[in-house]
Amino acid sequence: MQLKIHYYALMREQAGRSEETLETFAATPEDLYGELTARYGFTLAREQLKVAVNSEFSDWARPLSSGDAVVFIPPVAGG
Amino acid sequence: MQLKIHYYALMREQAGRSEETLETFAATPEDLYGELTARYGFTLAREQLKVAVNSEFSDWARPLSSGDAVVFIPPVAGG
Amino acid sequence: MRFRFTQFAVDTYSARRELLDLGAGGYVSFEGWVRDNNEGLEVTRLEYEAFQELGVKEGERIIGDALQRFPIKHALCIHRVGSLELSDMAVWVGVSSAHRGEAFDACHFIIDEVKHRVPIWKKEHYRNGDSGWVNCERCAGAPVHAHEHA
Amino acid sequence: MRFRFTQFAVDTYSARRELLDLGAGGYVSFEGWVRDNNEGLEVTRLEYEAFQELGVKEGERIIGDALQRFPIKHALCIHRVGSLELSDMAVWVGVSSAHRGEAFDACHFIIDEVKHRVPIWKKEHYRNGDSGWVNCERCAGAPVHAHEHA
Repeated sequence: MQLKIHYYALMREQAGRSEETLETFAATPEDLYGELTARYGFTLAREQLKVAVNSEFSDWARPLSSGDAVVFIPPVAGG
Repeated sequence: MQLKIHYYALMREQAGRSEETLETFAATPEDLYGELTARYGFTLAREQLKVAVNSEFSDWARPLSSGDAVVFIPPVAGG
Repeated sequence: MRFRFTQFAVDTYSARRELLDLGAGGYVSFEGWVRDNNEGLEVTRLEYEAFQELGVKEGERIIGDALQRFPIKHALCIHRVGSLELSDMAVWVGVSSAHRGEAFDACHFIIDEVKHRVPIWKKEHYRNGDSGWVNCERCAGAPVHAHEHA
Repeated sequence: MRFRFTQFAVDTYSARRELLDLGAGGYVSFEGWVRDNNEGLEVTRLEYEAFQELGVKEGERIIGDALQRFPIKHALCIHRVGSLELSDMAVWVGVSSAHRGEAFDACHFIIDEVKHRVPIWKKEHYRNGDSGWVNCERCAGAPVHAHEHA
């Protein structure tokens, strides 16, 4: 299954890229975060993040489909 | 004793003037307001007003001196 | 002076600049606009009149009170006098502070106090031809608007 | 859109005009400014980064929430992204309403919600050469600033 991942802020720096297209067997955002943390060494715990799929907030257990765009959302700090 | 009176807003309209210099025996602002109400028919009760002497809020029982400037202050409505 | 009257449109651009502070992270401003209605009557324009000599003193005291009461950096209030049209700005208040909560609280405090304490009067002109001094004619028990008929 | 991002200085003059309403008697605006310090560190500049596609949706929902919750006329929020200097405006919120209390409450509500819900991140650069993503590096338990040393 092919997914599109965008990285922002601290996670962009830790991943060393702002986006990538990924071949993965991750069934959910939760699985995907585990896989990517193993690869990039993200320091943020899953509990500190939110996740968006196709530009809308999503559940961590939502099944992913090929072509989905996933964004992990670190703690925000607007304003 | 000579006093200077300034009138504002509704009281200016009811007195038909914005200021005047007055010869009076009124000993206090309270006396003065009675005297002027008899002359101009002010519709505001004394309890609705504040009074200023020499551009500072004053007590109604403060003794007036010759040359004092008196302003009666109708209910305000700024903003 | 941190409280002023003006006969002309308030220059909010310049006023805001007076509140800039490298330590300020929040800035709140309030503007009072001339509304087209009040208590069920259609308003067409307003006149503001002030006892300015006392007004600036009392206004300064209000700003001083706000600076004591809230941990803010700067505060300023400018009130218009004269004839105003619909949507014109009647009063402007600006507050800067390190954190936003205090700026909101202080700005709200200042406009509330100004409306209650500063000797300013507002005459409303209505579409039906009447006019009246707000807070005066009605609470005075005088024949409402009657003497003002054109 | 009642929530927008901009790469350039916020044009508050135009933004305010969008809130004009003949029935509005009160207008409250909030500006977030870049402060020269945060939690004891001297800040020299900031970078803001946003997930804009989701950000504008969530921002719109916040404005919608405010319009439902408070009897206001109009509300608008504009957030800057990119590199900002000290005293630059990072965010602007404006609200108009018939009466002032609601404008204060709604404006305060909107900025609080924006800070908590909209996917925007802020990287602070400090005088000592360090830098860090606010809310991230420290609460992540990661070596604070360490990987950011110049």
